[in-house]
Amino acid sequence: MSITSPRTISIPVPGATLLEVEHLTVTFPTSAGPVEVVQDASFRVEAGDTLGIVGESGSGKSMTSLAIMGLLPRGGTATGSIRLNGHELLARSDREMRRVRGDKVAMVFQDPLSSLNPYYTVGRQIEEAYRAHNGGSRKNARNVTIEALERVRIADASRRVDHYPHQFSGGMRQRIMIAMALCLEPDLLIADEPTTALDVTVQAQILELLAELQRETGTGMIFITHDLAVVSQVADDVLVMKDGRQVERGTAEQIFSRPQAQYTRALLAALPRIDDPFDRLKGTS
Amino acid sequence: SPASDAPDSGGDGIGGTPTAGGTLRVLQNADFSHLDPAQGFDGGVNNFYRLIYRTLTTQGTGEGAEGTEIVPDLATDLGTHNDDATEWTFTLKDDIFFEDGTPITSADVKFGVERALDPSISIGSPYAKIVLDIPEGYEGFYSSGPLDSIETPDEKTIVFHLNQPYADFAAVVAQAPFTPFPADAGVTTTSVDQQPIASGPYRVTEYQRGSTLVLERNEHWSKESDDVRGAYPDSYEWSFGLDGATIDERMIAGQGDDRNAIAGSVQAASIARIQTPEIQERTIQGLQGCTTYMPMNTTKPGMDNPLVRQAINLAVDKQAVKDGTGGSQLADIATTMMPPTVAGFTEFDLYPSDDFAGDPEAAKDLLTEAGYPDGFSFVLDIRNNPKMQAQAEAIQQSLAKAGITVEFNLIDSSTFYEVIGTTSQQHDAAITGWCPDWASGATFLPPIFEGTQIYEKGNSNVAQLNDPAVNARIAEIRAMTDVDEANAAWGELDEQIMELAPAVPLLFEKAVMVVGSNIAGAYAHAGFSGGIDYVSVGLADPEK
Amino acid sequence: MTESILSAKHVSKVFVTRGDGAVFAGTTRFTAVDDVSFEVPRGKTLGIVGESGSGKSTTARIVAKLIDPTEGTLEFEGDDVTKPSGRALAAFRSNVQVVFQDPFSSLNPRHTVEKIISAPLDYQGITPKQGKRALVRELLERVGLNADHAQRYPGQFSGGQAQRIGIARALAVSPKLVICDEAVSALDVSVQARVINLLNELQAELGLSYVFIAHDLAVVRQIADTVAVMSKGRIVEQGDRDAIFGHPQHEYTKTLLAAVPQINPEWELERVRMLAAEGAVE
Amino acid sequence: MLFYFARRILAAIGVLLLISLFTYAIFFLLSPDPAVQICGKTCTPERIDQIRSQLGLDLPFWQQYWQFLSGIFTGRTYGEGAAAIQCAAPCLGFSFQTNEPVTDMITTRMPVSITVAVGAAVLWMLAGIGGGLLSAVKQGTGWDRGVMMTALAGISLPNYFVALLLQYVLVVQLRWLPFPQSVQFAEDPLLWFQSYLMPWLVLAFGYAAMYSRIVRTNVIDTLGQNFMRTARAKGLDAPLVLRRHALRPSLTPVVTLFGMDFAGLLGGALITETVFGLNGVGKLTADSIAKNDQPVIMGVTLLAAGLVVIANMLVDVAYTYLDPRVRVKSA
Amino acid sequence: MSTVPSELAVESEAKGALPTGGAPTPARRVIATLMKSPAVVVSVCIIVFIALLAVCAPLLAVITGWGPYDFDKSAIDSDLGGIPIGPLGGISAEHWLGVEPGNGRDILVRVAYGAQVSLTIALSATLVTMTLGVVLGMVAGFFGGLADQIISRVMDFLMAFPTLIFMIALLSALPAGNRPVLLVIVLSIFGWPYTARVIRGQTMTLRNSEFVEAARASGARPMRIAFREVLPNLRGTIIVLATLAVPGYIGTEAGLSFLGVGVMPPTPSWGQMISTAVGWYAVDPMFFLIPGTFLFLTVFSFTVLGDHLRTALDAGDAA
Ligand SMILES: Nc1ncnc2c1ncn2[C@@H]1O[C@H](COP(=O)(O)OP(=O)(O)OP(=O)(O)O)[C@@H](O)[C@H]1O
Ligand SMILES: Nc1ncnc2c1ncn2[C@@H]1O[C@H](COP(=O)(O)OP(=O)(O)OP(=O)(O)O)[C@@H](O)[C@H]1O
Ligand SMILES: [Mg+2]
Ligand SMILES: [Mg+2]
Repeated sequence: MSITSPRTISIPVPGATLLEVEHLTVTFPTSAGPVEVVQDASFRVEAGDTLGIVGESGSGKSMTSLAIMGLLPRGGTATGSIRLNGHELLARSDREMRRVRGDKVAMVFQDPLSSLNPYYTVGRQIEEAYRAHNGGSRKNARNVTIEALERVRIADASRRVDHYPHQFSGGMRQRIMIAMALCLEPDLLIADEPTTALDVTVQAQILELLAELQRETGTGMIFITHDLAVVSQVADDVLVMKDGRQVERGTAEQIFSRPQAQYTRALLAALPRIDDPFDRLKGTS
Repeated sequence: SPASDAPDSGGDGIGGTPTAGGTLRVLQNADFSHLDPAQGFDGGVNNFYRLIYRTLTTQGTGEGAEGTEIVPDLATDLGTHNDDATEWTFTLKDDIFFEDGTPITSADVKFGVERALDPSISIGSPYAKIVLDIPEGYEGFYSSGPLDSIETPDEKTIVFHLNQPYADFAAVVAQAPFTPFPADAGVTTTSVDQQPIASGPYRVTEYQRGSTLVLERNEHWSKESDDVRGAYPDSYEWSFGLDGATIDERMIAGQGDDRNAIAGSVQAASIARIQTPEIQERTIQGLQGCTTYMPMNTTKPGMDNPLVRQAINLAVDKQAVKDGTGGSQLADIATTMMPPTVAGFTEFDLYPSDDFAGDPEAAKDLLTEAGYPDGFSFVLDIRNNPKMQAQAEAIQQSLAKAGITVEFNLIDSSTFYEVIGTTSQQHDAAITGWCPDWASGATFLPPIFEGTQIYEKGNSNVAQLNDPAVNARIAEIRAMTDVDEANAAWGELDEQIMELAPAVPLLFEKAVMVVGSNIAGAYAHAGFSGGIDYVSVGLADPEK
Repeated sequence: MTESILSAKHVSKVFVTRGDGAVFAGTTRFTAVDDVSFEVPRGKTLGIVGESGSGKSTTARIVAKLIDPTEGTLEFEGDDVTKPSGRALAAFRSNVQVVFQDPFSSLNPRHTVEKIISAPLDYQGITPKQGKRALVRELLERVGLNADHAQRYPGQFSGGQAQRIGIARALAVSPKLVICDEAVSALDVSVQARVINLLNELQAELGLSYVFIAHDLAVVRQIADTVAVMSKGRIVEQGDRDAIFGHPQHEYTKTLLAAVPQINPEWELERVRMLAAEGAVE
Repeated sequence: MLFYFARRILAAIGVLLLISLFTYAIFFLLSPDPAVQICGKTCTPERIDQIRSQLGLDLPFWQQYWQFLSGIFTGRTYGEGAAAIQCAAPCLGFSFQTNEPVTDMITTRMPVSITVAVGAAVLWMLAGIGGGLLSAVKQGTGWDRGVMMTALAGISLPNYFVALLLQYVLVVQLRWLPFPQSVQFAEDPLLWFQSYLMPWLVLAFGYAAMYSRIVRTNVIDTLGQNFMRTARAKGLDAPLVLRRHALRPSLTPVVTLFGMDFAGLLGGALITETVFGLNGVGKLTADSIAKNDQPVIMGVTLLAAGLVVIANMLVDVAYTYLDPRVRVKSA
Repeated sequence: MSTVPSELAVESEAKGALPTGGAPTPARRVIATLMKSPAVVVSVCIIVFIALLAVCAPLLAVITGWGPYDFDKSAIDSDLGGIPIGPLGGISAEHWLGVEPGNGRDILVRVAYGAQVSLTIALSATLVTMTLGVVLGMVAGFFGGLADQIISRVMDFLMAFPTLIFMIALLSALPAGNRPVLLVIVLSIFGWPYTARVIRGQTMTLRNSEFVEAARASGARPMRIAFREVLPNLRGTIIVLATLAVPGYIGTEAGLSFLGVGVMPPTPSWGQMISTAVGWYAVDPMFFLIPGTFLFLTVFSFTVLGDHLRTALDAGDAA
């Protein structure tokens, strides 16, 4: 089975609600009492659509996505409701979540170097993920892997599969993480700052790749970044976060053309601009 | 009297006469120093040599004086000598063989002595070097060839020419360096230490230094030719390198093969554990036949004053020293230099105190008289071993009461004798011991108090006593050809020397041994530092 | 005023790396900076842009005299400082200061802010007229921080505040040239803007010159007067800011500029209008 | 890679040479005159001089050191003529106290030390890794605290103390075990096992304590790594995640330690062998030190150093296979 | 020209006051954290108790009426090999922890004086190794190059050495002299590389950190960078290493004394007491257990403290 052949059974109906998050709160116990790093976040992702989450560093973007995966760091607890295709995820045990992870939801983690096991070749790590859900022979898995690597523009993929993570550059590692998620063909893909380590040129290619994937498989996507410009290009809906709170939510157009929250406006205003050094808003402030 | 404290453990030793056969096991802490009789020179190894070697004469068997008596072995008698005792003739018995079956001849005895004179190995008993008439520069058989002063007119006769009259020569030929070796069997200086050639009832079949030593019967030894050795077991097996406390525990437990085992003296710590009737039945005791004493370096300032030395003699709490050594079961208090096992022993106590606890007041008075009203201090050389440290600490404590400060100079066990035997390195005093090479004052007092025997290195007159009167008296006694007269004279000399107080006699230490329940014929041999006589011991029932 | 305060001529840097202390390990040579020449006009800002690994930091470190160039010469105010004497180096240090990329890692976490800011004075044996303490307070206020924070430790500040402490330290010895190596890259867009603002103010006030390094083209566009574009150790294009951004000549500069993601200009316009309308209402 | 090995070996030889030189120099300067020791109780100064010249002890330091070194490769002869003593290569010296070549003394004792070391190593690796893993996976529970307390005790209790305590309880009081004896396996397998059991336990206790702490830290560290999160995100089984992704990174650093420790033990478990009266290299060392048998002390010191150096080398090489990051760097 | 929107300025200023609270002097906080753990409290109590015991040893001698070297013949049975009279090794009102067999010296007083010796040696050795290790480790890590090569090779060499064997051989070959000083020297010679190695590694990381670069750019000379910029950042490491070194040296000292090459009698030290007790372990186990227990408790407490300190400091640094 080739990666490009879509699995018809799992193609979600475009526009159907894939993920529904309501009143999500993530709490960590600290020496100074429990801290809510995500407070009362609610949003939904439709099949084939992309939700962009923006916000400053530490605003709880990663924690929100980890809560969906059921992979919060030790001590973290999530309350509220997370429904995938209508099924509640928060109530599930780790064992049950295991069937969701990788199969239904895949994630591209923020820090690509540390997210790959340095002791195994990248090929092995991707194969492992593929075979955990699709079974099949190692040979087939390997072919799928090479194909996925080629799709993320890793040159000489058939040779590179046998290399170890540290032998790749930061940008390549990030692409390897994306390749791993791609070959899983999930219903929902969560990409946590997947392009931060990339050159602007490669970034553009990857963004195109993700869009293509969505078109083909109808995958829903959560795209986390702090780069407003990037989010404006990929997202259908945008969620703005600050200090764990959800500041504003809306379609991309709404957020960028008619921002309501002070914070969103300030953020947009502070954006350095390549096209015009003399900020057009100067007069207004 | 302190010496008579020695308990009597019955005539023929424990468990009656052994039955021939079986394997006797020996648990031992340290390996034997040398299997080469030219090199080994201590009670333990001399005891062992009798199992594999024979000499012209040897010590007897039995407790007390019976054991230290010199009796014929390879020779038919104790030798005959010319008028001034400078020429001694011995005749060999018949039926005496080496382990390969070749008969032992007078030439083999001669070769044995010549070999032992090689400087590279002559570190054992020194008497051959001292009394034989050896030309200047003679360096043993390998370097200098045969020695003219030993003649072998025929295969059975051997004649020794001495450089001085020596009434006790029969005891000298009992010393290990007089062991015969086949002159033409490729024996070298070092070969014997690895692979001995047996002349006694056993031969070495397995030897791993520091671990095990196995003896099996020497088929060519004939019981008829030997009046001394019982040689009951078929084999002996030594285990070396065992911790002292472990040996004691094993002997006390006496399980399994340990029923057929013997070992050396128990440690002080184990004394309390062997008081049960069951173990007491398996316990034997005997004096080691040595004296533990503290020589004082009479050449050091302060110590050169006899009053100071006498004060120290008065102040030492010998009871505390005894306790530190393991109490009454392991030591008797010494007031004389010569131990009671030496012929001519005379008892006296020139520096008495209540319960031997020392008399600090009297000592203080003497010190004041000597010009040290504010006390005195000296450095004591001691050996890095727990027993000696305990003794030294007891001395330190008791002298402190008399205002005498003792500082220790702790010397590693291995170099202790080297240091105190080097006149330039020794300090004011030391704790050491001396054992006679045979039961005569001749091998006791001169080596440790004769002024002419002070050497720069390898010195045993640690007190460095060089008293003209003592020196003269030693020379006189030595010239006596009547052994009994000489013995009595040594006893008197002991008292004469102690008046000068060159040393503090501390203890006559004892050996206390627990043997396995199947052991028979074990007794403490006074000639071998109180060790169990190996040639008389055996198993009660070899089948067990 | 086009007189240049600093000029670099044909500067190259070759790194020779050896395998871990090995006896026979071969060495590899890597040219990080290759024949680079540029000038920094007095009172102006030279921006250096380029992808990661293109040699920007190495150039900065050469210019700050933290490493020696393999080839080429450096002139500061007309004096050759390629191989300065001890005294000349000390003088150079008091005229040229560096603001580092990561605000926290460039501040010793075990030192108080006061100690950090006054360190260059101590190191150079300078005693300010008004006293060290007063100078530190003055500098803190100048960079917009509370002067009472002098006894705090870097860990007690936010990234933007910490970066300003770094700037205050650079200003302590009254330098003429400040080298900013990715001085704002680690900061949030909002804080970034504030720091840039501060740098601009200081330039206007004190006539400082900057070498401003960044990989973010937009940031450079905001602050630089002239821009140099680096790629693979070389300067592929340099010139006036507007010329570079408006009419890039070199292929590399063009792809770089083209790939920068941008927000839909329609939306932008709409927003500007909306905000303007709101402002009118207020 | 070949270069790498060659370099490693050269460096190891260099360290060994240095150690031998250092050891030799120390003993040369500090030890009592062996000639005096050989000479014995009744000795004359002339005799000492004679022994000195015979054994080459009167030669300058470098010459003596050179003789010693070359002896290791070519063997050497002490003295001359009939009294000459042969010491075959590899000659680590000759003990004049026991009249035996040091090499022979060591080789006859080596089997005991190997038995002690191997048995202890098996035990401590099992206990150390098992304990550490258990503790890490059950972090914060009673299991964790129990294991870590035991480990702390193991670190804090001097091994001679444990050894004696064990002997007192198991042998003297309870009589569960006999006193250890140097028997060979073939002679009496049960007694062999009983004799070595206590030494194994004593050594293993100390090392397992250390290893379990290290393993625990490593595993916890690894579990917190982002790649563990990735592995879970793939939907892998929990045991598989642990086995495949956590174990190898956690245990690889232990290899370094193990090499050193095991080599150190092969060079003789000084205290344990002494307490239990096992005639291994450690006991030989202790005895030789007590007797100040200088050539033997030097021999075992060199042997022990050599083993550690070789182990280090092997560990380094093994590391290049175990950790891909190191492997590629050195290639 | 201003590009700073005022709202943002206000907001971030307000929250930027004390965002992390990660002050580098968390001493009080570290202590507070530590004191929450009962294990640490117990350990500290034990250490304080042992230290008091050591300091008050002479006082104890006065109270009990027994000096460390005083024999008490009445407390032992000369006819039974000098074994203490009475149960549990002669524990009585007269001798609270019993007496030594063979001479009747008071064990409590000797344990107290032994604590003095053991602690003094361990603390001195720690001080020396820490100083040596920190200075040499810093020089190697900071200056690199030849200095690093030399120091690293010396460290490799010393660490490849069979330390215990060599220490024993060295100590037994050396003249007795002042044993405690000798012990400190020998322990230090072989001990410093373990400190230096860690310090070197950390220094190498710190050397490449930007604040060191910043100091260089500010005109600091290498020595000042090393001592003013780098050293303060090693503080936590040094404290932890020191806390863990103390029990190590106490143990080693005891081991060497046990093997008969440590402190010389009659001076008491724990290892030496245990060594003497070895022969008596079956007859008078208390003689062996008491100093052994003191040794164990001390080492245990220091290790627990060091462990927790490390965790607390790690957490402090991470905050
Ligand atoms: N294990 C934890 N315990 C307590 N607080 C935590 C823990 N992990 C993260 N946090 C806190 O949760 C908040 C949100 O973190 P998160 O990683 O979601 O931020 P983010 O928006 O992804 O930021 P970035 O853009 O830097 O990745 C932060 O303030 C962080 O300090
Ligand atoms: N000390 C060094 N030894 C060897 N190579 C070095 C050294 N320092 C830098 N390099 C190399 O020189 C090249 C240029 O590095 P530099 O730090 O100048 O890049 P940069 O443009 O600042 O990149 P970035 O934007 O990622 O900071 C890089 O490939 C780097 O690996
Ligand atoms: Mg994040
Ligand atoms: Mg850079």
